[in-house]
Amino acid sequence: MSQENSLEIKNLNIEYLTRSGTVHAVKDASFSVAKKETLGIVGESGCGKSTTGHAILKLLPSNARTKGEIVYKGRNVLTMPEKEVRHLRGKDISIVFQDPMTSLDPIMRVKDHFLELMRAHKPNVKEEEVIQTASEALEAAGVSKKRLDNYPFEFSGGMRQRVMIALGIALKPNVIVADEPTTSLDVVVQEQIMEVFRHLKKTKDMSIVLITHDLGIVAELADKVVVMYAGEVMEYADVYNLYKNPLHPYTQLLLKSVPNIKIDDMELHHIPGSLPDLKNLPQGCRFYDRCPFAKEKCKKEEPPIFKVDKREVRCWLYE
Amino acid sequence: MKRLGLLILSLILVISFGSKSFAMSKKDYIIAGTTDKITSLDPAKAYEYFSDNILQNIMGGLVKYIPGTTKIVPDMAKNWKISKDGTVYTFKIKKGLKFSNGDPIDAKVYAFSINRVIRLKQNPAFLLADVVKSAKALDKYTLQITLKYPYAPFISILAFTISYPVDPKVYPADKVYNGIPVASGPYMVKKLVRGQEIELVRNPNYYGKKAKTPIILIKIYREANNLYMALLSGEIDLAYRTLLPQQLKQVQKNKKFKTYTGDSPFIREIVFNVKAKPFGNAKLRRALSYAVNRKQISKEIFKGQVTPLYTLIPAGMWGHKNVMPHYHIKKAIKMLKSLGYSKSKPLSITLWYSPSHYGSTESDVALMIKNQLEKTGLVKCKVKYAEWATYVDYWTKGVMGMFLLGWYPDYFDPDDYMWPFLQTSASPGMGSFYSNKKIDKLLKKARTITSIKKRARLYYKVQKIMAKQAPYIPLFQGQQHVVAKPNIRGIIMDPVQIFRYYLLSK
Amino acid sequence: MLSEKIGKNIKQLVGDSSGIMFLVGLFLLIIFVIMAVFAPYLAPYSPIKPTGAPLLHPQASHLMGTDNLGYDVFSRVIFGSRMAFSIAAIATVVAAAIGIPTGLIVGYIGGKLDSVITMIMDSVYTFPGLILAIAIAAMLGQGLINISLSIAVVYIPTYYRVIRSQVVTIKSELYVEGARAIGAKSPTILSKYVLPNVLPSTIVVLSMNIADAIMTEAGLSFLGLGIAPPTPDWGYDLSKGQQFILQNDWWLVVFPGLAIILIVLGFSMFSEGLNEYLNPNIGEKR
Amino acid sequence: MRILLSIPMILIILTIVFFVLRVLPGNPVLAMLGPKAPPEIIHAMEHQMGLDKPIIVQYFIYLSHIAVGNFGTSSYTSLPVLQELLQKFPATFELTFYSMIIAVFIGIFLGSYAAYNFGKPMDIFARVYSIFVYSFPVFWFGIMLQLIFGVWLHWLPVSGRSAPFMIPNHIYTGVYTLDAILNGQWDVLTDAIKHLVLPSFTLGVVISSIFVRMVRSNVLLSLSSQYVTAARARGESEKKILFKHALKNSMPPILTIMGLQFALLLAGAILTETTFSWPGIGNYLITRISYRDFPAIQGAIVFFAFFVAVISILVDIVNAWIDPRIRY
Repeated sequence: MSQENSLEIKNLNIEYLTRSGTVHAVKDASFSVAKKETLGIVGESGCGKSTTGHAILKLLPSNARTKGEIVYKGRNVLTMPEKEVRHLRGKDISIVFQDPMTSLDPIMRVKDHFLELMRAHKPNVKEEEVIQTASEALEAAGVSKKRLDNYPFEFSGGMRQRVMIALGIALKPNVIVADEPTTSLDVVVQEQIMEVFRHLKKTKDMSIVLITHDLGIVAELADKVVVMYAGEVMEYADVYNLYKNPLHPYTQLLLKSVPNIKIDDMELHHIPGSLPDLKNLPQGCRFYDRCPFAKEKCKKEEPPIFKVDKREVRCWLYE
Repeated sequence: MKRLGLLILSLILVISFGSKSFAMSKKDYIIAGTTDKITSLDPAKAYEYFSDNILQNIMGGLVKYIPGTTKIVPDMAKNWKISKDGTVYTFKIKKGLKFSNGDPIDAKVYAFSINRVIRLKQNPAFLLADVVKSAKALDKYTLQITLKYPYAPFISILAFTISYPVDPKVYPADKVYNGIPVASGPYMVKKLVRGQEIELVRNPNYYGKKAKTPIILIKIYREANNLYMALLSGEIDLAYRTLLPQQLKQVQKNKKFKTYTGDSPFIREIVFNVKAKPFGNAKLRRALSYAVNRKQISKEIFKGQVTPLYTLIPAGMWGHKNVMPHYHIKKAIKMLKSLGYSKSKPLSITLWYSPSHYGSTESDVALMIKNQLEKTGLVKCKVKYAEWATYVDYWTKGVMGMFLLGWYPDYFDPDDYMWPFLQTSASPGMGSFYSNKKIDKLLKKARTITSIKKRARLYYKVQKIMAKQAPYIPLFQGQQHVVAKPNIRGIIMDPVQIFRYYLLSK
Repeated sequence: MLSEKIGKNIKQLVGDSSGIMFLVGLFLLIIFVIMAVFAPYLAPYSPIKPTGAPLLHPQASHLMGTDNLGYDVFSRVIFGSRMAFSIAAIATVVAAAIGIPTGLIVGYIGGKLDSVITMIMDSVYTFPGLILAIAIAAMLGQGLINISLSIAVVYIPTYYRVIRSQVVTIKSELYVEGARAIGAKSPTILSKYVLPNVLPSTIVVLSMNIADAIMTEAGLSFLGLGIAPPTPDWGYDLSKGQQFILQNDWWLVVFPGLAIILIVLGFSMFSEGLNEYLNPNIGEKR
Repeated sequence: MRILLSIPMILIILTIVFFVLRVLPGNPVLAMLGPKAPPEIIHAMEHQMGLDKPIIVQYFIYLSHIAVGNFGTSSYTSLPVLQELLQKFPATFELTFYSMIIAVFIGIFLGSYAAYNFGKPMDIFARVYSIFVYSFPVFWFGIMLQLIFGVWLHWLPVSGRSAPFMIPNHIYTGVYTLDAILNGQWDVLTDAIKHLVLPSFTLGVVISSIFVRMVRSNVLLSLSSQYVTAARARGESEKKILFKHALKNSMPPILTIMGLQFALLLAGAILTETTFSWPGIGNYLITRISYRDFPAIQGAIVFFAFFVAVISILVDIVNAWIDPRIRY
């Protein structure tokens, strides 16, 4: 695709082992993020987009099993020793979580979070330096530096998310993963947080992996888009073409059936059929049940990725 | 973590190079161990073996026993006179006697002390209160005690701790004194940590022969096991009261220790409440007494460390005569049958005991007697227990028909083994409620005369009647045991069971 | 359908550590139950009569030796299980019979009564149970029933608290509101809607309590406040055996001690496994 | 707040015990004086002890006395009960304190490592440990340790607080390890520590089973929370995550439960004290029960209740110190 990639995901497979069976959360996902580029990952909840985002920092729970590669600076994060991955986290790649209410340690001041972040990568760092860096980052995220000594419970949800973003950008990482950063916030605050991201995209030299189900945000911010369904990448394209001419029936349905171009769980049920059981997957295409163009082959065989122009799509229609 | 390690290290260093707390020659002290506990060291309140025994080592009285005998000789008294009717005792007290704090001991002090005991009304007060009419100092060195009635064993009571003088300047006249005792004996208490240890040091003002060893430390252990472990580990020089029978038996084989054994005036018996059914029947009581095998109890539970007893007056005391029938199960069966009991219609009774007051062997004793009685095949015996306080309440209220009891004398005289058990007004206190006019008469007479020979004859008569009536089944007489390292000298097994720490040396 | 479900459950049980725990616990309990039920057939001798020389070492005729009165230790250990079960059962049943209804009713009614009773229950709950049991046992005196009662008193608050807190939550839930709306009477609501929802957790508490009760009984017996001899009782035998431990008569202490440990182990493994089965582990979410 | 809640707790326990003891059969005066005492002396003593008044009057008299710190006079030794309790209390405190340290140490390390290694051998070990140790009767475990380390190996003393002559010269606090340091008597300190090892280890290990379990489940809960993942995403090391985030956040619930378990510790202390001849309040209580020494028994129980209350207040204070949400 484009010139230089900060991050390349190749054939990523993720499974969860649970007492009641194996959950196939992500299957054969491949995509890449170029430098300074913003990649949007969209899909409804449970489609594996957050799992993929967490996998980038190797933050999956202990019952997760991964296969494939996540290449950062020429090395596979998934097989890197824990110690080295640790040095990537927060410094090279950082993440902003969905729920700001629980992402900050309730018994640590904001300052302590920054201290921890910087000490983890530079054990002997001076406190003045931390305060300096933290103030800048907070400023960039729209939080007054006066609040460094406050505890998380003294902040509103939106402010906490700003703090999380500040933590994410403090060490000027190459990649920041934003895992549904606005989902749990109310509409006004969502807009404020998006404003922060817009600002970041303009001012900072980093790649953003934006995981969301808000197609509007993706349209506005992303350069490229990955559409996921039931653990698989259904379509991978640049944002302009995707919106102009969606190839995959799922993408089409998404864009058509949701007038305000937001995928909310409630509205998604309007698409007939239901998500396949990830513990017990069908033989053929995972979208078969709900696909208006489904044919016999779709039921029997799982479609591979087909390249159409510079785009990728997983559908027999493009055989 | 690192800091903690450093702290521990420095602590270890300090400990290993630190100063020693005490530097004494090993000859200067003897460490004794016991499981007994102190209640009070005020003579007016002390009324159990250990407190009394400590008082016997730190205080003295008008008279005392010669060690190893039952003979009473003057101590602080120079001499005394008894009026013809036997009610007025006049004592001449030695001059220059002093308490450990330097205060003088004279007739006034004695009069104060005796009157104080009577006024305080503590546990043992009745010993004096029941007989003494008045005590007064005629002059500085003359004490006159007037009795309510002639009472032969009175001199024995004067040898008991209740009659020891206390310092009027220290001991309040109307309250029990709880501080460190003011001594008048060979030792004085230096340190008293209740439940842990008592340190005795020589009393510099003692008028008699000074104690052989400067310091005696008595360590107090909760139970026999702890005492025994301390003995084996060498922590203590001697163990006195009370190792378990099996431990004594084992330690007797141990060459590292020497065991001393002597008779104790302590006796055990089964009490029948003659007012309770079916124990009002003398024949039934006698039948049961045939079924009790004292030798088995002595041998199997106490490893031979008690002596079977067939009367209430212990062996070694004048007046003692084994009068009760020995074990004879066939006779027991015959008598029970003649009373109408059979295998299908057995005699159903309950035997009571108190689980901790007489040591941990007590439940075994009760169970063994149960088994012995049931061996007749005509008795169904239940065993029940009650804690001591409840037990005392039960027997004084007559709740229990048949129960185990023990007796340790207050004064060393047969009267103390007969009167409380058999005299009509005293027997309810023993839970027996036994009454016999003839016995009452004999006991009263024995109190008023002084001739031992004549008194002994009266007690023989009483014991004979008792053997027929069997209101009690005497079981055994205790022994006293001391286990000590071989280098400890001066251990005397006293018939009155006064353990004299001041004679010990090494 | 049902058999399939049971099959799946068994597979799950054996599948992981809590399942194994549950099964081992169950196994231990079954052994003790058999011991208690068939004691007269299993025990070689009467437990309350001398059957040999005193203090025999474990040997063919006396598998666990004899005590100082010649009683057979093996027979006493077997019969002792009856005592353990009876006391534990009576104590927990009495505690549950008082604690559960009180918790149900008081929790349902709420208000001042609730706060007063809860305060009393909490006080008893916070206070060291054994100490309270000691005081009550000393009052009631010897005997199976008395000891059971003094232990029961200690555990009433446990049931009360569990039940009350659940009732308070369930009370506000929709279906109870609904039942009230359609005019169901309070007793009906309690027995039909509230009780069935509260019971599962009670079973776990019950099973854990039995283990606790056995321990408390052993403690009381050890302190000399338990069962009067010669009734076979592990706690009493243990305290008695302690007097002989320095003579190396180890069997007097080891066997009754093991019996207590194993039965308590049985109950706690059983309840732990059950608990994890009923409330699946939080760890999985990690 | 807790202080206000503690007063009714002490009061309720006191009331229960007061009436429970009064129902006991037997007359304490008789037990004290013995059966030989004449009735008039018994009556005098009953009057002196207030036992001739109606029970409810006795109750209120007792309450008013307790309120001003008057625990009455022991009928067994004639000493003021409070004085006796204060003399015994340091022993109980010392034992429970060191046991608590051992239990907390085992609980925190084993519990949090188990949680951290969820499902791995370490975790299984911790679970087996806690369930096994929980089944140990305290006294049985104590006897076994006495047998092994005292009788067979002769490494450690098996009973009491001190060897002969090894009581600190000057008693400042009654806590021997502390007094020995204050006195500079290092041999006394070593001796006190030696005597503490077996009893505090016995009690500590038995109590630790519950702590291990509790710490494990609470740390598991914290470890599954978002802020732990967030900390990991900042590059924090696993060790620091475990101790700084997971453990520290689990502390308030752990401490609260530990505070509740303190009752269990005290119950265990009674059995430990009797097993090891430890001259503390538990030992005192058991001895005095058989003498029906009412003032002493009540005093000891009120003291225990008081102790429990103080601990729960302390737990609150520590929790506030850890958790800013409580503090503000």
